[in-house]
Amino acid sequence: MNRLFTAEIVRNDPMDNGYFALQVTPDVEISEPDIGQFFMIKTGESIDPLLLRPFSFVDFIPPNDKYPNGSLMFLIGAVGKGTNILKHLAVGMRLSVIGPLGQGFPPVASDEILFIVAGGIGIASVLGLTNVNPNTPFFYGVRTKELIPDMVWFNYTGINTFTTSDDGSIGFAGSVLELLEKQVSEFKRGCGGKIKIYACGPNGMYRAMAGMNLDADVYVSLETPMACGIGTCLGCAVDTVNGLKMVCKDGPVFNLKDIIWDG
Amino acid sequence: MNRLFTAEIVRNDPMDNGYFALQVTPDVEISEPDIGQFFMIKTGESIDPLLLRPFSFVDFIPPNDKYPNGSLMFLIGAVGKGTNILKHLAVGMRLSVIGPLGQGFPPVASDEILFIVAGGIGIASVLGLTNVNPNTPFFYGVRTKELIPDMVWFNYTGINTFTTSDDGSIGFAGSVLELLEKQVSEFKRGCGGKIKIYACGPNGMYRAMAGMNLDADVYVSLETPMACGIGTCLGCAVDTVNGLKMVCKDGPVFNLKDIIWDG
Amino acid sequence: MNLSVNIGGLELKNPVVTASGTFGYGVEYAEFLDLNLIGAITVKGLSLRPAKGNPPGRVWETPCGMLNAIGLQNIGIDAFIKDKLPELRKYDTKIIANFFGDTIEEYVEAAAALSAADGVHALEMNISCPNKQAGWIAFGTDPALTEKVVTAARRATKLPLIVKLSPNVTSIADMARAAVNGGADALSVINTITGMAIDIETRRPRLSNIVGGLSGPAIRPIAVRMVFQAAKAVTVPIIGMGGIMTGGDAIEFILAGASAVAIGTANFVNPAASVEVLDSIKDYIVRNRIDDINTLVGGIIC
Amino acid sequence: MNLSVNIGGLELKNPVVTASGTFGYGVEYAEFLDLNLIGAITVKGLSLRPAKGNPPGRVWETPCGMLNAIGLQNIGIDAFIKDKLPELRKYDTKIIANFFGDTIEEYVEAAAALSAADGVHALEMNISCPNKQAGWIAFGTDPALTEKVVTAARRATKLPLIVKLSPNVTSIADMARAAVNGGADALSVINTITGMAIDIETRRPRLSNIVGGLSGPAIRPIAVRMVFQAAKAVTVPIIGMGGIMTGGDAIEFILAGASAVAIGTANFVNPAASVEVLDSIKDYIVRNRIDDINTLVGGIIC
Ligand SMILES: Cc1cc2nc3c(=O)[nH]c(=O)nc-3n(C[C@H](O)[C@H](O)[C@H](O)COP(=O)(O)OP(=O)(O)OC[C@H]3O[C@@H](n4cnc5c(N)ncnc54)[C@H](O)[C@@H]3O)c2cc1C
Ligand SMILES: Cc1cc2nc3c(=O)[nH]c(=O)nc-3n(C[C@H](O)[C@H](O)[C@H](O)COP(=O)(O)OP(=O)(O)OC[C@H]3O[C@@H](n4cnc5c(N)ncnc54)[C@H](O)[C@@H]3O)c2cc1C
Ligand SMILES: Cc1cc2nc3c(=O)[nH]c(=O)nc-3n(C[C@H](O)[C@H](O)[C@H](O)COP(=O)(O)O)c2cc1C
Ligand SMILES: Cc1cc2nc3c(=O)[nH]c(=O)nc-3n(C[C@H](O)[C@H](O)[C@H](O)COP(=O)(O)O)c2cc1C
Ligand code: FES
Ligand code: FES
Repeated sequence: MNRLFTAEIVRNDPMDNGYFALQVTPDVEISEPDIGQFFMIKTGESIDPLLLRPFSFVDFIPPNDKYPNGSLMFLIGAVGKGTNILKHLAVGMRLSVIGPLGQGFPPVASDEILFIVAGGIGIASVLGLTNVNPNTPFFYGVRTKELIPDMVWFNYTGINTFTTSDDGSIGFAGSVLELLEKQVSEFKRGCGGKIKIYACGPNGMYRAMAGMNLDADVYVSLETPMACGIGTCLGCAVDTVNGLKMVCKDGPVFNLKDIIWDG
Repeated sequence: MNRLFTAEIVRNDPMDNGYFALQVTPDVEISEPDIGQFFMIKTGESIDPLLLRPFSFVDFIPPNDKYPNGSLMFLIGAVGKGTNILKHLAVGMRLSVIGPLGQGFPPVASDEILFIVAGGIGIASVLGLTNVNPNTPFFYGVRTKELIPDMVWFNYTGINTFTTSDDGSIGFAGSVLELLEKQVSEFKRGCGGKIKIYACGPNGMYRAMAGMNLDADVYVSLETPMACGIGTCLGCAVDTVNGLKMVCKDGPVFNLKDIIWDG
Repeated sequence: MNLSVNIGGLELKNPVVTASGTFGYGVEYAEFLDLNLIGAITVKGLSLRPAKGNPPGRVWETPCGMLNAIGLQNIGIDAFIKDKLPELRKYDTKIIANFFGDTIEEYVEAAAALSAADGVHALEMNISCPNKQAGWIAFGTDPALTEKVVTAARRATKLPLIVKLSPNVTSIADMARAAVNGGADALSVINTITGMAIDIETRRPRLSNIVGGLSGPAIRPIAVRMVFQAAKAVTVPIIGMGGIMTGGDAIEFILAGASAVAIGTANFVNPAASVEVLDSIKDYIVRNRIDDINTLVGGIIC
Repeated sequence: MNLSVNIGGLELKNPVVTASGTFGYGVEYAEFLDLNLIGAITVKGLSLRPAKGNPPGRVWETPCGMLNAIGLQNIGIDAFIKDKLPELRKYDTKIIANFFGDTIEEYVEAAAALSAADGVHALEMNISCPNKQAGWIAFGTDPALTEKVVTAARRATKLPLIVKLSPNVTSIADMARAAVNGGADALSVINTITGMAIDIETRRPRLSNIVGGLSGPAIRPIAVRMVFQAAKAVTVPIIGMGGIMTGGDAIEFILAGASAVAIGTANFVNPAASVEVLDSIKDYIVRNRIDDINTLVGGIIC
């Protein structure tokens, strides 16, 4: 199946906190994406911004009566040129999209327990995991309460969430990793067993996790600037113990212990 | 008064034929513009297109209760990058504008009779003249009937219009200049008197007029690519018998006999 | 209607080729377009041994353009011949092998190795990548050295030899003449222009290599000018490139003097860009009643 | 918080100046901004005699940029001194007179005439306009000639002498060194990059001069790179320019090594751009707790 397609905007709702929820329906059949995979989206007609922008999808709704090719949901932070244009595009407009791209989160074995960690907008890449793993503890760190997107939009209301905020305005006051560490060691002391941690957040969070002694298989979703999204420009390189890897093709999900953090 | 201002879009109506009618209200008081003057308008937030675009205004509605700083009406053809973006901007958005700019059409003396000539989208620059000169014969040439904009928008419904079309689909079949020439000589044979002709259309029309023996003072509104619109970049030069002139500052309205057509 | 062009002995069914480094090894794009439709595929720049390229921090978007400092990462000529060429041979299109070396000897050896391979139809010699350092840069900016390295490579191959020029020079005409004097059958004009960008929050360069190559629509006016100047200076055919996004852009290069055009950065924006450009070139020549695209080459009226 | 910078003897209250040819003779902009606020006004390039410039077909927009081939139309030094300077003297800002000549003698004469005028605070020598033909171009591209013409102009003035470099060269570092060897107190980097555009319907160049100078955001990555390279090559202060639209863009140039920045094409997009850039620079240095803007110059961390 050709991964280049056009999709119509069927919903594009700004939230108060700078995030927006975008739903598109492809004009043709697309492959069902895995959680952690992503799509490159052209944020308008202009040649500035020139390049497509990478976005993880939150949810793929399979083909149905209303949307014969299904529909894709995105949660996006308006942080720069492209996202601010995308945010204002009207329902009914068509976008050029490539995807699904890259390697998503690996499956969780039956003898493994999954912990999910999201930092800030990183929630967009891992929220979908709660679909397949409904009771999984979901650690979600934000700077402050207002930065939490309106989850209702995604029909994710029954998640087992441990929220933390830097300023204590919601949930546990402090770092999401602090809480994670506590829960993981509690779990180890309690029932025990193999733990997998799937995380998406800023690089600083990953570095901190790499320095922690988590006794778990940690997979993280990396972000780098991208040009092609399909492994040909060689622009999105990341240094790993197995040599340079392309985030768009070999990732964006990597085993944390493989990543080499320098500088 | 500072000629740099922002203005809010209060109406932006596409027409079937690619034209659109744009009405904006300035956020501050602006000078009342003369017919034939123009405004430079930024067609969106993007740096591509980079430069502002020049547009004649069709009408200026003086300050009133609804619009304390009055409002400006434009008739615009969606021909390229900038105009196609402008066409899709939503009511409520603000545009950066410079104007009024340049020299409009000179006043008509009491012993002079005015004839107005518009070719295609050129109508935007001269339509306003019918306001001050209500019974003036208005010669309007189009390629085909469908290219006539919806005049109702501008409340210009009672104009003494002589329409011509290249394909005969409306009015006189043939060139607008043919009809003009006929009417001018008829007028000369009849009541007689001094004639002024104010025209706006493509350069080809002006060249043809320059070659005709019209026995009238002909003023035309020129178009050239522009960068600054205020006479400083020296980009919009036109060759005249008085040396190079700047269309944005010395024009856009020039006496036809002063223009040197080469090439 | 004839669309075929001859690029220094390389017969192309139409003038649209892909630019090196922006189309992988070609095969990756089979999913997005019918590779049989385009004139030629130029593959990622190849070296004798696999090359690792620069550390991360390799691409950055700029106004209407992008900077890259990939640093010529590639799988090496042997792996290309073994793993990619057999796949490419299945398509009815021409394969242009872009290559580089660190020394004259490496250029010669690379040219010879690629010429011996089944399925390589022409060589494109990259003497102009802004991501390589020091001495290397001189191959692409010093006419005497250019002539020397081209002369050497010329002796190592019987295939059409296309030399890709650097735009980072005072006179592209001098460079074009030097390459032709060295035996180039055709020229590619232009490679990327050296640029840089700085993150004002961290105060660090956006690219690990500090500087990188600017490509995309931003550079098109510069590229068109250089094609025009190079075409005036030499008689060999030119492949024009630099910011081509549409068929109209391609026609601009052809009028300026290019016999073929390469689609580069546009492939990232739209992986099917090359066929869309081709279709739109066809529309233009039909609309303008042109029988043979070659009559349009250098057709600018000054 | 210190914003003042010293450009080779020219004391500016802040580092924001306007770029020659994009701000008329300054006075035209009094309506749009308080001219007292900006560091300096650089006026349109002046010559001994009034110059007519190129025929119409002088500007054309390109992706994120524009081409111009004004051809240095100006009212001449005498008219500038008589008609514009008295008006400019009313403002508390510095006036930089940009000038050019066709021969070394004309450069010398122009420098002398402007130096004698009351209200000119510095000279900016344009050796780099891509709209002039033939021999003239060599002043801006041949280091030996650059040094020669700068040396001659240097003797003709006691004012700070800023030399404006052409980006159309292989090595901006060599050009910077040549200008400094000739006696330049400071450098302006960069002038426009030569480009062209063709109307594919008429097949004619968009500019009567065929080629013109590319400016605007499109060229910013190239300009930043050249400022970086020039700043490494010489110790005199640099006025950085090329596509600056925002305060962030200006900071990028300062980090690359510019002591001041010039706002060019942005003035067309927004006649008040220079003060807006200045305000945003102030925000940045407040936010980053910088006491003296001079500590930011060349502050890139590589
Ligand atoms: C695999 C992947 C999945 C992503 N999923 C999501 C998602 O689901 N939701 C979401 O809101 N964002 C996601 N992002 C980040 C998103 O791509 C960037 O926020 C976006 O590209 C910024 O575009 P812009 O034009 O608005 O910003 P720009 O104007 O280009 O830049 C604004 C800021 O964003 C940073 N930036 C630019 N490009 C990238 C990039 N590719 N990655 C990271 N930072 C960048 C710049 O450093 C700059 O500070 C993802 C990124 C990757 C690589
Ligand atoms: C004084 C003046 C008054 C004008 N008044 C009106 C008006 O009231 N209504 C209206 O619809 N148009 C008017 N125009 C023309 C209008 O400015 C152009 O159509 C517009 O700039 C095109 O912008 P674009 O980005 O859509 O096109 P682009 O993508 O820039 O170009 C599309 C086409 O338009 C042509 N073009 C580009 N810029 C100009 C220009 N400045 N003048 C003429 N042609 C140009 C190009 O040659 C090209 O073929 C006026 C022009 C001038 C100079
Ligand atoms: C990411 C990237 C990688 C490139 N790699 C190469 C290369 O390996 N060899 C080469 O000769 N040119 C390389 N180029 C230059 C292009 O082939 C082309 O000359 C240049 O990008 C200008 O064209 P464009 O603006 O259409 O991209 C590369 C360009 C980009 C953007
Ligand atoms: C319309 C125009 C006219 C210019 N005229 C001159 C000039 O007379 N002398 C000069 O030294 N530079 C001239 N320049 C170059 C600018 O001063 C500046 O160096 C260049 O435009 C890059 O900056 P920018 O991208 O911010 O415009 C001109 C530029 C433009 C766009
Ligand atoms: S973005 Fe091009 S290789 Fe990953
Ligand atoms: S548009 Fe700048 S002088 Fe007329």
